[in-house]
Amino acid sequence: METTTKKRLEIVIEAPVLERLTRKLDALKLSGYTVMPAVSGRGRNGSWSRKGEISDSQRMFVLFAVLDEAALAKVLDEVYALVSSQIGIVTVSDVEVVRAERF
Amino acid sequence: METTTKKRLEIVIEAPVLERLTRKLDALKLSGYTVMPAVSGRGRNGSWSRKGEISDSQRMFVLFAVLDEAALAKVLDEVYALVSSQIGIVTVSDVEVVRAERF
Amino acid sequence: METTTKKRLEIVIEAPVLERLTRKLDALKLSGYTVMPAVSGRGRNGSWSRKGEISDSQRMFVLFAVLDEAALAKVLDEVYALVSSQIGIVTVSDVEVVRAERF
Amino acid sequence: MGLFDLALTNLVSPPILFFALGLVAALIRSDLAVPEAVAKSLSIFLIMAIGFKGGVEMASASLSDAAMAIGAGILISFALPFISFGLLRATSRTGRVDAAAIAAHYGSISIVTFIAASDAGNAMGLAAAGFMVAVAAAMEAPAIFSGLILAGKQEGQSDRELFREVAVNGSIVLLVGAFLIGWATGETGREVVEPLFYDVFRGVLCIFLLDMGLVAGRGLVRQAGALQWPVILHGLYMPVIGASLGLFIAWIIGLAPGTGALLMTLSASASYIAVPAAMRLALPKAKPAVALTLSLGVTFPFNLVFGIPIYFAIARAVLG
Amino acid sequence: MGLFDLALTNLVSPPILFFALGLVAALIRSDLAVPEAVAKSLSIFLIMAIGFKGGVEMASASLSDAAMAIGAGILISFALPFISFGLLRATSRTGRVDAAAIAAHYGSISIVTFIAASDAGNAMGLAAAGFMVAVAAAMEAPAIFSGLILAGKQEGQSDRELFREVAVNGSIVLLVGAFLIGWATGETGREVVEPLFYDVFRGVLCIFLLDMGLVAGRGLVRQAGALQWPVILHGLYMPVIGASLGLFIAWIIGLAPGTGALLMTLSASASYIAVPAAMRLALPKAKPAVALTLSLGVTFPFNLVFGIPIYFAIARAVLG
Amino acid sequence: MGLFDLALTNLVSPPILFFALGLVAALIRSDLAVPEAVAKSLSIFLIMAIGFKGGVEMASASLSDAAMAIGAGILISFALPFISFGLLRATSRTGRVDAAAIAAHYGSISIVTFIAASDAGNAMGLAAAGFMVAVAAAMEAPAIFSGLILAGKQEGQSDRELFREVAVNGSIVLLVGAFLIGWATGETGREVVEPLFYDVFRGVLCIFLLDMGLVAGRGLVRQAGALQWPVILHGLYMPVIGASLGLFIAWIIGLAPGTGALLMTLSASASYIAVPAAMRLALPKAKPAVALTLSLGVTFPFNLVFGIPIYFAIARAVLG
Ligand SMILES: Nc1ncnc2c1ncn2[C@@H]1O[C@H](COP(=O)(O)O)[C@@H](O)[C@H]1O
Ligand SMILES: Nc1ncnc2c1ncn2[C@@H]1O[C@H](COP(=O)(O)O)[C@@H](O)[C@H]1O
Ligand SMILES: Nc1ncnc2c1ncn2[C@@H]1O[C@H](COP(=O)(O)O)[C@@H](O)[C@H]1O
Ligand code: NA
Ligand code: NA
Ligand code: NA
Repeated sequence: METTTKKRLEIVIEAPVLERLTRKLDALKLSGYTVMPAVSGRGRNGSWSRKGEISDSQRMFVLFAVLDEAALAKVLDEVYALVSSQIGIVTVSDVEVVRAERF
Repeated sequence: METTTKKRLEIVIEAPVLERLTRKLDALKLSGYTVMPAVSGRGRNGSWSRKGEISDSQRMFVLFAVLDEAALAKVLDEVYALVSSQIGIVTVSDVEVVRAERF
Repeated sequence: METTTKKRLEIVIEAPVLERLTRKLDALKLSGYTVMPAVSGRGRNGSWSRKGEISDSQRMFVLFAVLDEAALAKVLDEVYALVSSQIGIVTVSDVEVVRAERF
Repeated sequence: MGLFDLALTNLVSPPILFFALGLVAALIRSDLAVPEAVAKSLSIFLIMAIGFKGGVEMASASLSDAAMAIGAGILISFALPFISFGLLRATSRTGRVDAAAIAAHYGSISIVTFIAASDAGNAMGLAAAGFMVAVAAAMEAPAIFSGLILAGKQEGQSDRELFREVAVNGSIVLLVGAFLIGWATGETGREVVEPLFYDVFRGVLCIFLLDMGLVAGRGLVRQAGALQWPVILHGLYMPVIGASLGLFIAWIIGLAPGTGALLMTLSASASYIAVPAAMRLALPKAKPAVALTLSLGVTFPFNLVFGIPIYFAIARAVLG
Repeated sequence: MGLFDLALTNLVSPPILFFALGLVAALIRSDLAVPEAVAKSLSIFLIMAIGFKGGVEMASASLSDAAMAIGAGILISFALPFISFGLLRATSRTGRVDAAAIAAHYGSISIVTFIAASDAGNAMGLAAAGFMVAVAAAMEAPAIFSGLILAGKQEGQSDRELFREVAVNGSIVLLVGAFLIGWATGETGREVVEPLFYDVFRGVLCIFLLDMGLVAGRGLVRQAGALQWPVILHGLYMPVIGASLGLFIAWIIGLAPGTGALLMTLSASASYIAVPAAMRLALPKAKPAVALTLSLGVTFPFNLVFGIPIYFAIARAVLG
Repeated sequence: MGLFDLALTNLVSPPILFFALGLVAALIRSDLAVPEAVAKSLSIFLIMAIGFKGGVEMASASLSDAAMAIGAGILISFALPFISFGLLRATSRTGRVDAAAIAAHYGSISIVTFIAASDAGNAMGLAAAGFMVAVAAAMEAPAIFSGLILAGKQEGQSDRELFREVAVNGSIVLLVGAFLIGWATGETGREVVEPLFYDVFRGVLCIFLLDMGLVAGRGLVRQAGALQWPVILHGLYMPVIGASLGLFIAWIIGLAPGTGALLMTLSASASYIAVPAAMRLALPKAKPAVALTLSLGVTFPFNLVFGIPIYFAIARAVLG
């Protein structure tokens, strides 16, 4: 099956900022994204874990979005502007998709 | 440590179809796969979120399978046939593994 | 935005060993890692599912760490030594990051 | 107590008010949310309890009445989708497959609406026959098959597999199982679970309806634009049509007021768990959001707040 | 019953002992953990119940007293951060933004501390006025704005958005909503939820405090090194300062002992849910771990174990 | 009441019937499932409650009896794995490490089986001594070390670390902690938690056993093929051997019938939480699925349905 190369943007972001991030992605007219939960981790701001937590302020979510290389630059700028001042990281990788026009 | 290149198939699929998908993967004799939960997202069929939901009909799971390039074509055909008529997406990327014979 | 290539180490590991793994990663001075839950899967040791389970002994977590190519070899050796004797898999892929010095 | 008082009593009862609170919280975009795992478990608990109680009451029920009511329920569940489909196609620009999917939702039932109605009935001293639990279970699936007929043959669809998946649907298995356990253990069993299944029950219902309000409200917020008026109206007049059919049948087979009111409620209610999932398997082309928002965001609140007290008042007047 | 006996009775009560068990389990690095989804739901239940009960008691409350107490609470919540900020900056090397964030935590309140205090008060026969629930709700937010003022203007921050997010914060909406429902349904409503919201309540509090102990303990283990002594001391003397201010105001507006003790407790308590989240949005540069560990790992246990019985004893002596 | 009646009463009790319902639902591949987070929390609640109750009853217990029973329990837990290992190696083609892992499961205990047995005992008027909770806690770990001895030295294994992880295992810490809290607070504490820890308890047990049935059934479905007959039989005769040893020791140290029946049950039960996790760390080469399926899918149902009533009947006859 013939495939096309797209970009996979992956963002680890702290919970309190997630809604702002997705609102920004909606504004950027992304074809779509998926948010996944994380249970624990470590970074420059130290380690965290969900064990028994009742507050969401100290947890992370992992959001990934498959998008077109053309759109990447602008999206990356905007996203990075938000994430860099918060707790989280941003990475980009290559993926192949089947129906190119969808993304 | 010497590594080999394999393919990482990643499928975002709506919950009601997950079992059919894994049954298909079992039939295809994949060496293995892992299913992860998603909490929210957006796509052509609009946005969804798990917040307080009691029905599974409107949620997504993320399944990934590391497999051999040789097996990819056939698996991709069969998987795509199922997913394309449902809510979800399919992507493929390259990964390195240590013990090649396992996958 | 100018980016640099890093390595994304992804480990699927059985729950009872997760803490040992993260302790090892801490000892290896990784810049960070994120642990995500998995709900079901299949591998050489058969299939598993979280449905209603009360014991954590038979579940998997997915840990990923973005790190520098230079650090990869050593980390991979140590991680593989632990994981290979347990239930789980290890894969490595390329990712682009914006602020290289962070990883 | 007149219809108006009934409605009022229903409106100012904690379960309904907590549902309203959930709705409001969702509409003002509060982040209040009952975690999914707990919401699911509360529904498991409520289904267990309602099933068990129904079973216990079977001691004082006539099996022939039960059989007749179950038969009637299956008939209603099978028939309603044809009415819903016809009206939808006539009044709105909904496509065939989408209309069939929506119709299936209205033939099937909402177990939470059933639970809220039983609770309200007990509060009004209009308890229902235990076998209505079995009727509720029997009404879940038939509508799905009417929906498939209405949609016409879809390629690559395995009905056998679907039948199995629907028949062993978690809530049906639990409802029937708990019903049989209550029937088998009777009063002795009742003593074991009384504090949890009877005393605490209504408080749990409050928490669960708070969550239902949140979910219904969020669905409305998300889909507000997607629903055209003729479809929204469908979500408001279908329960009335369903309840009327239920009343007519209840009158024919001579059900008591409390029992008949539950048959009306079941007929008036629309599914938002079993059917949506089945439709994704059987009619993947149907857009799931429309049917679900209509059933959960329009019909469920209508039945819970206005429908139930009205159905009981009418049932008492007609069947009393 | 003297202060010492009070303290003792409080110490050997199951809720406090289960909290201690959680702390110990965390410190010996046990893997004991209440799943997050359930811990969150228990807090939802406790907030629903405490709000509802407060509302029911409004039948016998004076609205002018309520208004005055709410006004006083808002004042306290707004004022305390300035005291906290000044002391932190004077005694420790905490930066301006971090100090402002910590100060906001101390102006706001901990609803669990409030619940534990109400429970202890009832056990001592020092029940409080129902409107203290409204006071608790009113005290959550003002401190956040004091914090922003203290931090000074941050670039790229939208206050309007922040105000909305704080105002519709889940626990505030639920607390106020349940309060109004209890007020509206009164004794009739109380009967519906009595077994769950009243009888089972204290047992649930035990499970929840077990989890609070685990979370507080894990936070301490993780952050042990990060906290400098002047900051740790701040977590111990701020509740005393807060309680004193609360007592003074309670005395001025003439609150009854049980009611005044709750105002002291609210003033003494520090937030670890609403404020930390708001600070991540408003002051992203502030390190979250320090404030949270201080509030949850130092001030919460202090209030729960020593503060509450002392506040009640003093309130009884001064306001009695 | 004769053995047959006992067995029957046990069989038609709601807890057992809900367990059976779960088993059946899993075997017919229903999607019914109690969310994991809630299932775990229910077990936390049951352990808290059973521990607390045991502690409360310590008021009327002799410490020397307690010490003797605890010693006996440790002995049994340590000894049983050697019997299990010998029989497994003699009757099946199970490898040394796998046999050692399975043996460790049978030396240790299942706390849920213990809870179900206590519940059944109370229902029969054969209440047990409070210290049996401490015995249960004491019997969890020793078998693990017998297992390691039987497996022989494994390379790269740190026993010190393992000991720590097992000793602070969540369920042990909670069981012992709740036991001490119940002991410390006695009747006063009991009043605080009575509605939740006593009244609601059995209803919660029903929900939990429903989930246990689902999990056990799914395990059987998944592993059906993997188990060879000699191994399945091992899962059926080991509880009998364990119970006999427990009875013998109970008779020697002169335990009362209800207390002795619990010692028999503990000896007969096999672990499926603490030991499986410990084996993954200590004996990673051992296949986890076999031991877990045997313990959870074969031995647990056997004890729950047939074992418990038989153990009580025999204990009453021999120790009465
Ligand atoms: N471009 C994308 N990147 C990441 N996830 C996506 C993307 N498009 C769709 N998804 C996920 O797949 C689900 C179904 O997509 P769709 O079939 O387009 O509605 C969405 O709800 C998202 O969770
Ligand atoms: N090829 C694969 N692709 C994705 N996940 C895998 C794969 N193989 C194994 N896994 C995951 O790793 C777990 C343990 O694998 P194994 O050690 O092979 O039993 C499985 O249960 C899966 O969750
Ligand atoms: N190198 C990394 N690899 C994977 N996840 C990371 C990495 N660095 C940070 N994270 C995740 O992002 C969160 C915030 O990172 P930080 O802003 O560095 O504290 C951490 O808690 C981790 O969950
Ligand atoms: Na219907
Ligand atoms: Na305060
Ligand atoms: Na045993």
